[in-house]
Amino acid sequence: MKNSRRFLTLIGLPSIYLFLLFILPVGLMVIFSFREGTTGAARDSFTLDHYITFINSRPFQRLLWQSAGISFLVAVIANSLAYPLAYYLAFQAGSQKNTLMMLLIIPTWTSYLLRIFAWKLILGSTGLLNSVLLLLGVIETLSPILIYSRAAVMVTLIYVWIPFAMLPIFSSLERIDRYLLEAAADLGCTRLEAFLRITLPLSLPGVVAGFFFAFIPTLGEFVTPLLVGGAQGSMYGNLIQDQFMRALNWPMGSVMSLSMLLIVLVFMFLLTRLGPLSDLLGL
Amino acid sequence: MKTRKLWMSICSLLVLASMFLAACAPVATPTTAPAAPTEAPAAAAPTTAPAVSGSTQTGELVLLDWSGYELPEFWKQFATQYPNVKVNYSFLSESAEVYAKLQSGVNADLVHPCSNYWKIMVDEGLVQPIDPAMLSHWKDINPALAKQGEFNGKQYWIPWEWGFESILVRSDLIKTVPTSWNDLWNPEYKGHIALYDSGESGHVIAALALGLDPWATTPAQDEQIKQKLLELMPNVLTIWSSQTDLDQQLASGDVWVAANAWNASYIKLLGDGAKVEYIDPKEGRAGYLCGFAVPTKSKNYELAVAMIDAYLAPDAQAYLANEYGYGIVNNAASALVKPETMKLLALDDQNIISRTIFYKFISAAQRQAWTDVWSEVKTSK
Amino acid sequence: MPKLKLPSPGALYVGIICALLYLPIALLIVFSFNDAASLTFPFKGFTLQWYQQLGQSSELLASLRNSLVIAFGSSVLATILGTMGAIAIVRFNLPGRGIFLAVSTMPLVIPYVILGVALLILLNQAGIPLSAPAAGFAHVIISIPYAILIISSRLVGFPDNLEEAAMDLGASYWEALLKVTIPIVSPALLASFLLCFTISFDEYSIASFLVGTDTTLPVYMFSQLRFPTRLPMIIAMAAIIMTVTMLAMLISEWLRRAGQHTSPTGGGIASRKAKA
Amino acid sequence: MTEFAVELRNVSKIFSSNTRGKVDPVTAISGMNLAIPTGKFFTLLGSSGCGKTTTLRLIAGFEVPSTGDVLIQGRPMTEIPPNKRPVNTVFQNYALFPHMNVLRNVAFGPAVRRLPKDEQERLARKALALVRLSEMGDRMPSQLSGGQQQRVALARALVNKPAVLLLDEPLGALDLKLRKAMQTELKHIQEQVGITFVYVTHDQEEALTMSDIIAVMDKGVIQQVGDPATLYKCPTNRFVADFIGESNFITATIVAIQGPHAAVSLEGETVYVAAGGSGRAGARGVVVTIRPEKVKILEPVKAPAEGLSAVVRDVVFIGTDTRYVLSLRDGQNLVARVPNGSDANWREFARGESVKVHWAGEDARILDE
Repeated sequence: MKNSRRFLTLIGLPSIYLFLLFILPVGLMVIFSFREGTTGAARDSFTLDHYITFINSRPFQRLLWQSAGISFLVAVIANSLAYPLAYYLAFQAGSQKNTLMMLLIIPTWTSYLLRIFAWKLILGSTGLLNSVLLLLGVIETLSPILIYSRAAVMVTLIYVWIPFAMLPIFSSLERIDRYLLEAAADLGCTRLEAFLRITLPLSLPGVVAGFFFAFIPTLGEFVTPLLVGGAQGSMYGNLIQDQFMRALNWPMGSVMSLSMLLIVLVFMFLLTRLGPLSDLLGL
Repeated sequence: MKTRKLWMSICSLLVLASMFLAACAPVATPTTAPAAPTEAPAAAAPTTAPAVSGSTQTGELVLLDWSGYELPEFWKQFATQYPNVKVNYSFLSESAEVYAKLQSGVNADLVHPCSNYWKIMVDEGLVQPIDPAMLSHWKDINPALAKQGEFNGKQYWIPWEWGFESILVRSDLIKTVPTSWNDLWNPEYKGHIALYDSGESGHVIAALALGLDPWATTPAQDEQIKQKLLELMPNVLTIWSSQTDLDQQLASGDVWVAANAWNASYIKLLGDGAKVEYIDPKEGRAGYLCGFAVPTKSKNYELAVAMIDAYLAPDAQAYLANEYGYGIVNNAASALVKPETMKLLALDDQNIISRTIFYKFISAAQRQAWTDVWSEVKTSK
Repeated sequence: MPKLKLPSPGALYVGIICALLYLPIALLIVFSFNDAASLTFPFKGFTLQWYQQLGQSSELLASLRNSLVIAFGSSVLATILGTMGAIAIVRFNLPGRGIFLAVSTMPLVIPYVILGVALLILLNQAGIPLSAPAAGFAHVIISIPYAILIISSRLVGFPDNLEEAAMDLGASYWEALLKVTIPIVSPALLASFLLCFTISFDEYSIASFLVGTDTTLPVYMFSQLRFPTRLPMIIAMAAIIMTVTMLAMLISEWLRRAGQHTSPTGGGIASRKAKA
Repeated sequence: MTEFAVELRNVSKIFSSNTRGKVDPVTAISGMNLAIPTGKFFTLLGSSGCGKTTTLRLIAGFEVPSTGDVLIQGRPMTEIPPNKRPVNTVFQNYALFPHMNVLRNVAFGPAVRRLPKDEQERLARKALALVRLSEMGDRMPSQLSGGQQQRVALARALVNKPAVLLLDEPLGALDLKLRKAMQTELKHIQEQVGITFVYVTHDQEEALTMSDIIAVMDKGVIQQVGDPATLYKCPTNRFVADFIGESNFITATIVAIQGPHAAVSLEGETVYVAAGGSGRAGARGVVVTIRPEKVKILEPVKAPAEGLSAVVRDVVFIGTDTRYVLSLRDGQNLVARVPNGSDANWREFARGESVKVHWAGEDARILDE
């Protein structure tokens, strides 16, 4: 049939691409997770040892849940902060919409690493924040506040994800028919009620996408915790990195990554209890 | 339409960016253009200069190296010897990357692992023995260091640079200056210590503080070390992974005591005018040692060895010490190193090499165990 | 006295967030002129030496160029593939749609380090040499989910019979896509391009495994962290990138404003906007 | 020129809708035969979901028949994609391209045919003039009112000079007054351009106003085809009679058939009707249909012998007419509409009054089974 031929043509190329550069490597990772020994790809025997080690390792699991919790919080806060931005852009910015959007995106073009270094300038003990507070007499000595802590990791990541979360929310808000809001007003809704009953539910797909844009990268994050997290900021991504790069235990690293994957999939599954993924994402 | 304007802005942006690039880097192809030697190599070098006559050999030499060592100053000799060979660098940011890349079959002719990583590559057949007779500078290499690259009577690895890992303090911020590794546990430093993000380093510090041989610990001692590290955590403010990061933390005053800083940090901070002191603990300083190895798969063995020889040349070694503040292996280069650098690195001390506790290669089991301890320690707070 | 116009709460909020987003960058620009290698307060004195060093660091410039090329190429390819995928899932309710959606959004879920290692092994098994294009092709994978999500959310906002209308008027299906569907989703294509560009331009983990000898900017920067003295130079580069970007935006904004005031000539079927 | 612009030969369409893996087939059209004469205003009339839009999409080529053939100007269309068919469509939602101005929307057809630029513009302007929108060429679709958008859609479809123009409830979104005006205008334009129009609507009044020929559809099957007057006067089945205009349906028994007429009886009283259909003498339970305005009400004393006795149940004054609901002896209801003040001898009846109803024999028909 004509329709299915078009569908296959459209979906074929991206599918082949995804298969070759994504499914295959992930499959390799799964194979890896069953390999023996701590180093390399050379071992060909099959073992469940790494899974057993993982299940028995309290620190791994504790940190996995902790990181999931942090990621959840970061994603929720980043989205709550991004929502008003997207709302303003979609409904109030008028002709300045595109300019403002560019303005919000451009900072992300500066290296993430450098921006985090800059955050240390702000949050460090002789940093901007402390200097201002000292000047105002709020604090008396210069000591690091907010930096080298889990809170610093969260603040930095929220800062990083705001523009990313804003984009999908903006595009789902843009899609809302303005007449719906007039209709709501006509039916006696106050502006707040109209927002809560019409705008917010209709923009939910964007919020879901924005949530994942922030949640998932945070879960795998290891650079930010290293730079601003200090002694208590380590996240699960750091442990994975350690297994790959320090212990040279690729199978164990694979097991840990797969377990993280599982968490995300469980999360997605829970979300799909609310409706199919495509509906949630507004497709 | 608005979108069209936006597209226009993107295009103009890219055009501007490329214009900027074009203006700044008319020949931004440094990897393909070997620097022409403008001066005779190492006229003052006490050793015999290698054959200066340019070979007509062509080809490509791929180095898997740390950035910073690609500067032409480090391989003048090679550039003179093989003017037609293309030298390409692939940069590392982790020691393990060398292993990871070789393991997955990456083609490289020369790699630059450190003392704790080269042995595993020998075990897995990833690197081949090197014939020291082909190195014109071999006779000047510190024998104690050279020996570290030997395995089963063959030289697999040629050490090239080393440095200390020791306690670096902001002397203006602390009252008591530490004299032993054990002093890191002093409550005075609570919340102001920086540790290097490495299970090995952590293990070594704790072992030295406990008076143990770090490379021959029993499981019971490993447990002791873990407890010791857990006790250290209240003092620890942060865990660093790059020298830039640590230098910032020290310079800003967030960190008072860096438990295992490199001497490069010391020199850099001194240069910035910071009040810092580099401690020589009574148990001795830890030290890292890095060098070159030739992958088994390399088809350019001779070129690779010639490149190692170039890196070992006295002028290259002196440049390494003078510019980066790293320890060197070629005794013949000492004359070219600035006296103040000699002093700072304690190179004038004849016993320095024997007194430094260099990292040794470790077994896979040790590596795994230490990393696991480190994971637990890191996440204990 | 002119009456002071107070900004609306919304504008105020956007202003605050913007300030927050730009504060670190402003600091970086200031510190690119600081006469000290450490990135710490207090400010030591004014210097242009980092900019001079920059001009001499051909490695850095070459890696910037590699990054721009990779980011441009991968975001174009990701946007093309993402558009195809988005049209397929939004416009056709055929079996395979759900699986495709799930698989194409999965790269969001895989930590980049792991993808990098896995791709490294794969490329070597396949005998494909490491290079900038290899990293670019890998970046397409991590960009596709963003492209699909952005483009399809725009696509559902339009009636699904616009393509039929075009075909009815004589266009073939592919012509209809090119002349109608693509133009109406073009804001989403732009958003997708920008986002993918951003992701690729700043991506380190995958690139570090795959670029081989063609270093990209993030890979170069991470490797430079070993040498604190190089940091100011990198900051100077960031300052330039930032300034150029802002300038480009200002110019295009100015062009846009200017374009609105001059009425287009030439008649024909110009897309003139009526003064409604 | 062929006699028929469009022919459907034994066309069926079965959809298999795929909702989360569950496939269930739905028959939209079954065994349809239809011939649409060239140059006529042809209307497919039916309630929503009856398959009329599917029929239109089969002609346009957006759907492929499951069985049977679609012919346009005598040529089979099975292998011909929509863009190669000599038909154009005016969509229900207009489907104007939001990113193009009015002129470029209209010029889209010529543009994809790669006509020279000035020719494109000439044709587009001509089409816009036809729908009286010459001044609007520079507007974007979003800046137009519903009626204007509708006319742009019409101009865009007409610019290609198709052999057949398909219109899918194009007036559905317009208000009543505008709809009335557009009905006249559409008919006018059709006569002016002489193109065959195939019009889909659920509004019988609209169909009667504009069409040369109407096909009434129900459940994927054509019920009756004919000109508006025939359909109104001589519906062949209950669905058509009910769907077009208002009808009374009375169940009766056929007493005798005399040529074109039949005598039917109800509770012993006899009336004459047109024989039609398959009725034969003695058949019980046949359905007789009669339009309310054809029912005559008389005082029992003035009534002729044939006729039915009834009681007035309800009287409603509706302007030009008065509407009576009458109850027959056996309890069946009958509606009558009587024009006000048309007859000097006429008198009004009151609720509860006993009356006699009758009609001219040719006005009532026995329906097919």
